Order: sequence, then C-alpha cells, then structure tokens
Amino acid sequence: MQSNGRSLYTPIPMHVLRAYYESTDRSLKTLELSFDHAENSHAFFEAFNPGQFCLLSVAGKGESALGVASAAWEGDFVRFTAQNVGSVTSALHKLKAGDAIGMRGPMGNGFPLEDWKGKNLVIIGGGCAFSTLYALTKHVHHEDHRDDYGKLILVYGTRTSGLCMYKHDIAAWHENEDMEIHQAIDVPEENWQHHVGYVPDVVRQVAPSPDNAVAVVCGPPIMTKFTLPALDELGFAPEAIFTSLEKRMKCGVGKCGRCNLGPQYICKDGPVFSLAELNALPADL
Amino acid sequence: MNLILEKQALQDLLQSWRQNYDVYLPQKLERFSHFMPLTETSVLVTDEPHNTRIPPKSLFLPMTEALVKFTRYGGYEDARHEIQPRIVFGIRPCDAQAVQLLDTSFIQDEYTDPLWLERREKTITIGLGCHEPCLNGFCTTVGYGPFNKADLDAILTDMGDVYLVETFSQAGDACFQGLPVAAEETYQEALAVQHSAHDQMPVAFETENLKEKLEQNFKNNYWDEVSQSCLGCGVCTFLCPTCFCFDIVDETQRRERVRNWDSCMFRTYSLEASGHNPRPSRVERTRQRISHKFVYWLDQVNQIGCTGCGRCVRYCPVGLDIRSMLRQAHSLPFEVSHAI
Amino acid sequence: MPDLNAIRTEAKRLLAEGVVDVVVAFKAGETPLHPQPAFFRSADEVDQLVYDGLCQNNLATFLTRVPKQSKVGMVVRGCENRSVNALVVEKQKNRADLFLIGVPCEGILDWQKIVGEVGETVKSVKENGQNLMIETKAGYQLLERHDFLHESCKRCIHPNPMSADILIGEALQEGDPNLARTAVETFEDQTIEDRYAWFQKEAERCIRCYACRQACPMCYCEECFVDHIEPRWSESGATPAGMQGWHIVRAFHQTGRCTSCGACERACPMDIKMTYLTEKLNHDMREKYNFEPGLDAQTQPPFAAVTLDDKNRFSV
Amino acid sequence: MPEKPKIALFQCRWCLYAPADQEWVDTQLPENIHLTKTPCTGRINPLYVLNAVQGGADGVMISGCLPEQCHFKTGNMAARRQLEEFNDFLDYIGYDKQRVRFVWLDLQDRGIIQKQLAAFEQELDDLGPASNLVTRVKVAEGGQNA
Repeated sequence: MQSNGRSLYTPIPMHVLRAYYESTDRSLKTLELSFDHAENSHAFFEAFNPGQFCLLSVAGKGESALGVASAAWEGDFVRFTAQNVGSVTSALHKLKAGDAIGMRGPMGNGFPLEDWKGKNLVIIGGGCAFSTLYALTKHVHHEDHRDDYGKLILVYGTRTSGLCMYKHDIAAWHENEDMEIHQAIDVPEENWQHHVGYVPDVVRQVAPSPDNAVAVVCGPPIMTKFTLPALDELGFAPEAIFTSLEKRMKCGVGKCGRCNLGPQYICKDGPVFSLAELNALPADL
Repeated sequence: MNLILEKQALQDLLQSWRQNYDVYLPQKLERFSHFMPLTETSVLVTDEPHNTRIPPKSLFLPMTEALVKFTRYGGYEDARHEIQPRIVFGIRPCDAQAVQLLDTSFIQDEYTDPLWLERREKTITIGLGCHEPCLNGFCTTVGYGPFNKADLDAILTDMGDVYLVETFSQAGDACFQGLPVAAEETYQEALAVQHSAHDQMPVAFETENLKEKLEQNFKNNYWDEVSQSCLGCGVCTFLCPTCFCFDIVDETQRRERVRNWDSCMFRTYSLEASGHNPRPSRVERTRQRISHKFVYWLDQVNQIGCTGCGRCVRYCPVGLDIRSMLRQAHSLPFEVSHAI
Repeated sequence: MPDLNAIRTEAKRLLAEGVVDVVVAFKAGETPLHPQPAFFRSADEVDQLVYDGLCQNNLATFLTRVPKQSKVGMVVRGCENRSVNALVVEKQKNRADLFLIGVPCEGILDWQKIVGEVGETVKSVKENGQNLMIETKAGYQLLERHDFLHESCKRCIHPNPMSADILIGEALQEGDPNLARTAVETFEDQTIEDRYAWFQKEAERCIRCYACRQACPMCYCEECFVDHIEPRWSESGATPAGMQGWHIVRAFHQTGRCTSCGACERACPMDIKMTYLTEKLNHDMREKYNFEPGLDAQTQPPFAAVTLDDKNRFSV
Repeated sequence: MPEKPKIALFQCRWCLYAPADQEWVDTQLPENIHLTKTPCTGRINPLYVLNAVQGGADGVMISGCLPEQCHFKTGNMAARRQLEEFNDFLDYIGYDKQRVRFVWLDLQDRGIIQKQLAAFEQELDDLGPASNLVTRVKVAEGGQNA
C-alpha cells in the first residue's frame, strides 16, 4: 500500500490539479490531485478500487479521510469532494490549483466489484456521500466494464438542487439510455423536473427489482437508516445490500484503534460492509 | 538451556551488557518502579510486590513520538529515530505477554508499523517470574501465568540466593554465556516454585462464555451500572500493557506530525467533526474498553486482550475493579431474543 | 468517625420520603483500601453505603454528571461542601435541589502510604480516633492515623461542612490556616532555580491521562483547553512543553475556585504533587482579595468580581 | 555581539498611543520585539502569555489602557487581576516576576512606549536570557519519552 520506502504514516506528495466548488453554496469543494512522482501513481492505481478512501494531509492541520470520487480510467489524477466541516476540511477548501498537498491511500476494501459481476446495480446516494458512488458509477459505466454488469439504476437525493454534485455528468446520464437515473431534492423548487422527497420514499417509488440485483447505499446516517428498511420491503436480502461507513479516523491502517466496529476496523476491514455483515456487528456507530 | 546465576553476580552481568546494548530495568522513581536505562549506579528493584507503574509497552510505543516531519514546500518525510540494540531486563511475564499481543496489531504484513517492528527486532527481553504473585493481578484467570514464557528470550526464577535462568533463544543464550548449567534437581525445584506460584493465584472470574455474555448484553443496562462512578480519565488505559490506541496530531511549531497515547475513555477519542460521537458517554466508552479486551481481541486473534497485570485495578482513582465488573458480567443472562 | 448508621438512616429517609432522587456516597470496593463512589436510588440499597477515611474521591465531581433537574442527596465532608458551594456559585446546580448530609472529616488516608508501611495484604482497616488498626496476612498493626493522611488533608483548614442540611457527628476543631500558608511560603523561600527544578521534576512524570482533571469537581468544562483543536493551545503530547503547560494552566484555571480538596493529587497515577500549585493560588486569593472559595454559595470569585475600584489596587 | 532579549509585546488595540508612537510600534518595531494586538487586554488569555514564555520570550510586556478608560469598562482591570496573578504564579514555579511588565498608557504619553521598552530591554539584558519554562524548542532527535 505504501511505496518507495515510506513509512505507513508518511503521506506521498501531490499537487492540486484543479479545485472548484461543487455546490452553489460553496460548502462542497472538489479537488483533483496529481501525483508528483510517477511511481506513486503506479502504486496507487495498482491498488485502487472504487469505494476506497484516502487521507488528505495538510501540514500543521492534520489529516482527513475522504472517499475517492474518480475512476481509474479518467486519467492520472485522483478526485475528492470535501465538505467544509472541520479544521482540516476548511484548510482543504483554501487550496487552489498548484498547491502542494499530502495523501495516503488508497485505503480500505472498496466495493466488491468482482462479486457483483453479472448483477443489476441499484446505486442509492444522498448528499456529499455520493462521491464514492460517483466513482463506482463512472467505473461501471465505462465501456470496458459496462458489459460485466446488468441494469444500472441510480437514485441520488440532495437537500436542494444547488447541493447536487457532479452536475455535468449527472445531466449527461439523464440523457443516457443505458442507465436509469432518479434524482430527488427534499423540498420543491421551481423548474425542478425530477423527484421531490426523501431518498427512502423515492426508492419505494422507483421500486427496483431485487432479482439478481445488489443495492449500494451511501448517505448521511439518517438516510441510510431509513433506506435500509425500504430495501428490505422491496425484497433485497441483507447480503445484497451494501453500505459504506465512516467514523473518526487517524491512522487509516487499523492501528490507532478508534474506528472499530466490534472486531472490525472501518479503515482497514471496511469501509464497505454488506448489511448481513453489519447485522453481525455491534451497533456502535 | 537452564543456568544458575548467583544473585551477587547479577549487577556485574548487567553492567557487562552495557557494552553492546542499552539496558533497561525497573528502578525506583518516587513511590514506584519504572523502566529506566541502566547507569553505573542503577539499582534494580526486585522487591516490589507488583509491577512497574508504566507498562513496558512504553519502550516500544513511546507516549509521544514523531512520525512525520514537514519539509519545506509542503512535503513530508519519515521522522528518524535512532534505535539502539536493547536488553529489557526484569520484565514481568504479564507485560511480556502483552507486548506479544500488541505484535498482532502492529505487525501485519503490509500494515506493519515500522517503528514498532524495529524496536521489537532490536530488543532482547529477559523476564523475571513472579514467585510471589501480586494481589491485584489475575494472570492465571485470563489464561497466562506468573511464569508465562511468551515472548521472552530468557526467564529468571528467584530461588533464594540464586536465580535459575531458562533461556529460549540464541540471544538469550548469548546474554548468559558462561554461567554454570543447572543440575536437574535444581531445575525441578525451580519448577516447583513456578507451580506453587501458579497455584497461589485465585480464579478472579469465569472466562468461559464470558465473550458471548458480553456480546449478547451489548445493550444491557449493566453497562450503565458499572460505569456510573467512572471518572472518564485515562488511568486504566494508559497503564494497561495491552492498550495501544494512539492519536495523531500535527505540532505546527515543531513542524512534526506526532503520535500520542490516546484513550477510548476520552470524549475526544471518537468525536467526529460533525459533532456526532458514536460513544457519547462513559457508558459506551466503558463498554468499548471491556469489550475490546474480552470480545474483540478474541475475534481477531483468539486470545484475551488482557494479561491480568492488575494495574487498572490498583490505580483506578475511584476503585473500579475489572474483576468484579467481569464477575458481574458473567452472571448476566444469555439474551434469548438473539437466538431466534 | 461519624456514626455510619446515622448516615444510612438519613440517606434512607431522604430516598423513602422522596426528598431526593439519588444519594451520592460510597460503597465498599473489592478491597478494603478502595471504597467506590456509589449512587443509591432506593432505600433498600442504602445498606451498602459505607464511609471511612479511605473514601478518597470528592463526590461533588459527580454533581455535574447527574441529570441537571434531578434532586441529589450527597454525603459531604468539609472540602466537598465547599466544592458544592463553588458549583452553586457557578450556577451548575441549584442549591434547592441538593440535600447535603454533612460529616466532619478527620482527613483522608493515603492507601499507598499504608501499603508502603504494612505491605500489600491488607485485610481490613479500622479507624479508632487517632489510631489505625490494620489487619494483614501477618497479623494486626497499630498505626498513628495522622502519619497516613494525604498532605493536602494535613493542611486542611475547614474539616467541617459549613452549609450541610444535617450534620452527623460532632463538629471538629478548625484547622490551622498557618499550615497552608507556611507550605506556600516555604516553597517560595527556595531559589527560583530550585522552584523550577521541583516543578520540572514533578511535571515531567505526567502521562497526560487527565485523571486530575476528571477527579476535580471544578473541572466540568465540556471542552478542555487541551482538547481544543483550532487553535491548539498547548502541545498535545507528553513533551516538556505539553506536560508543563498542562500543569500550569490546569492549576491556573482553578484560581479562586479550588477548594483545596486534593482530589487531583489523590487521583494521579504517577504520584505527581500538584496541590502546591493550587495552594499558592489559594494563598494569593486569601492575601490579595481576602477570598476563600466555597465558604458560601453566593460570593463570586475574584476573577469574576472585577470593579473599577481595582484602579487603586494596581500601580499605574 | 550578544543577542538582544526577545520581548513579546501585547498591545490593546484601543489603547491610544500618540499617532507617531503607534506608527513606530506598527512599522518600526525592532526585530527582537514581537507584537500581538488584541481587542482589549481583557482578551489576553494567560495561555497567550504562557505560549510566549514557552516559546522562548525573555520578557513579556502587556500594554493596556488607563484605568476607567477601557473601551469595555473593566476589561483592563479583569486583565490585571488575572495576568498579575498569572505572573505571580509563573514566578512561583520559576519564571522571574520581573520578566513580565504591565504598562498603562494614554494618548498624552508621547514617546513613553519606546522608553518603557528600552528600559525593559535593559533590565532583561541584566537578567540574562530566560531558560526556565522555555520548553518549546526544536525537539531532540528521536523525541523519546518512554
């Protein structure tokens, strides 16, 4: 996972390639990072799998765990979207193209893409947690991989239309006949042509078939909590429902102890768990 | 190999090791003993009826150490640490066992902590068995014992005027080179001392089914009961030889990223940037601490993550006793609802 | 020693009559040396209540940790009563929601001193006036009680609870205020280098477990300055700057608030002496402002009672 | 040439120096003096002072408004109560009392701040560099603290 004789805890040097606000209220910012050294890039993409995360490091502020929001085929860069909540993320928001930054990763297990081959994918996301799902969709949607999977159904809810991320791609996906996309906002807005309501309700409306399908849910805890029963009603088995967890993390490699969920470390053994796995673990979230 | 070491000869032997090694041994500090480097005037503490106050894990995982240095122009490099070959003498079997348990966390193929590994590889551990077991300890209860040999290069048994030295590795042999070999009957006597020490220790609580009981009573108000007088300080975890949690902090003025010991009993331990805390009160934190040792370690490496050193019992400022907590846990019912 | 039965009777009455929801006191621990703080919620649990010289915690610590509305009964000694008062001054609890069972205190025993004297195998400790009768594996030993007190208790000025709702046992003689003064002045008489050497030696043993903070009734901040991230006020680790900074600021935050109970020192797992720090601050508050924390439940501490008259206090 | 003593100067931004003095403080302060402006001396947390001390300041000067002229009525008084006690406390554990200086200034006190600083600097020179409590130095290699 770490390369070039660097310790587990030492970030690799990166530079900001592009930095832009993702939402109209400027609470979300996307950073695209390029590698300073080609060998780091090779090592990264060798290991990378959608659903994994990295620790972005700002010297003097600390590190913050963020899901990777880009697919490997997009090019020699890694994309992250950060919400401005803490001291590290606010420092991340101040970065502009050309600034130096450190990164450790990829970390965690990522989505079990091999197991999902041949199945229909129901991707359900809410808010800024959509970032890894975006990476997943981009990966699956790419022509090299598209034939490996069945139908692709996407449900994406945000509080307002302004908070919707990756608008350009999502607009394109609406035009695409190869996938089914359902976008939702919480409260009605003028000129909004898609669903209005909370994600669990939209899922019930859309009612994806559980036959030969897996559902991936990533969103704020409250959304996940209410979406899981909706999927259960639709007939999805716990083994076919996946979600990505997060907790406070420091080391990212299962050493510092704080992100454990029972015997599993979210950073090392997760962050992606099936509902069946979660049911066997203590409710310590 | 079984050797005989005259107690009078010990000081000279220790000093002779100093030529090639940094030697650490328990020495008196205020009202307790503490692993400190051997100097010409150091006095080994052997008459303490209990362990050093700070566990020897601090020799492998210092309380504070730099991990990363910030270089100019926003770069990062590994912090360098000069680690000399060392001998840790007088480590008690429970603490040695604890270091071995910690290996399972710190040494894991691609996830190996380089600093831990280097310190481990460069350290020879020589144990001192507990012929008079301490009162707060409960090592036999958790499956270890006062002469547990795990992770030791050699162990000493106190037999009055002499120590019987059992060596288990080449490094251990080398340390005691030239000592007379013990006669078979001396060895048998030593074994008798060891067994009698083992037998003196009472069973502090039942461990059979304890894991299942704790697991199934995750939501029981037992946890409220046992944690209500807890202060929420870090004594039990900082003094615990198997607690390894750490925090990573950027020290801006020193231009370093350091790791410090951290404790699951602290509020900030699991507090997230959003303000959400998965373990908001001392109830959940106590549950995490106990469950980690008696449930999660078992799931991970099939060993109890407590070596029964008794430090948390002895130094808890409010007298909370893990032994009685676990006795109480063992009397909890199996929750039937889970079985359906 | 106050009559244990009288304490239990009163605690039972409070719970039975519904005067309070919970009585905070002590119960026997696993060993005779470590009684535990305990919370009694019904009258029939009260038989487990104990009180002796080894009860080393300041129970007022738990006052800010029970639900704010609940009515609390508490067994208090002189220092605990002062802590309660100080907390009432700082509006952490309504005095009307409290019922204090006062016990005059003869000083808290240092279990480590006892163990150091008689060995580990203590089976029972009996207190009899000025004597301690200790039963060990080896037999009985009679000790002078005063020798085994915590240092902060030897200097105690007010052993009697001053505003308890009921006092159990005879009030004791007040302590000599000169002892505390002498302790501070003796320290001050050393050279500045010696003072620093002492401070350094004590502070550098710190492992930053924050037992001192958690044991202190006045340390009830939701977020402590050391936990603050932005800005980070002090070095986080067990480094000289971090350890010294912690001890300086922890003590200084107690200025005019510390009731000299010594719970911080008793909780410390590394035997770090720290009451000499707060003792100095208390000394200054007495000398400069004629103020002692916790003597009543109304007077604001000096730092919170600034007036324009202060202009005469400081030289321009 | 020996180094000049390092001074941490805390100045209340409301305390009105004569314009020429203020300009001097703002722009021409010698390198050995580090200026921190605060909204009021009452805003000076003892932690600021401790930070300066641990960071190696040989002296700390706190400059506030005259009594009864505080923009916030009693901010300067509150600061005096706290910081004077903090000063005594630091002295108790080894940071010489004379290394902390309070200055109360007014618009009419022309040229005073320079004189005060010069005098303070002279005194600090006599005291020699501070070593007690100066702990935040570059960490030694290894940083072991076992």
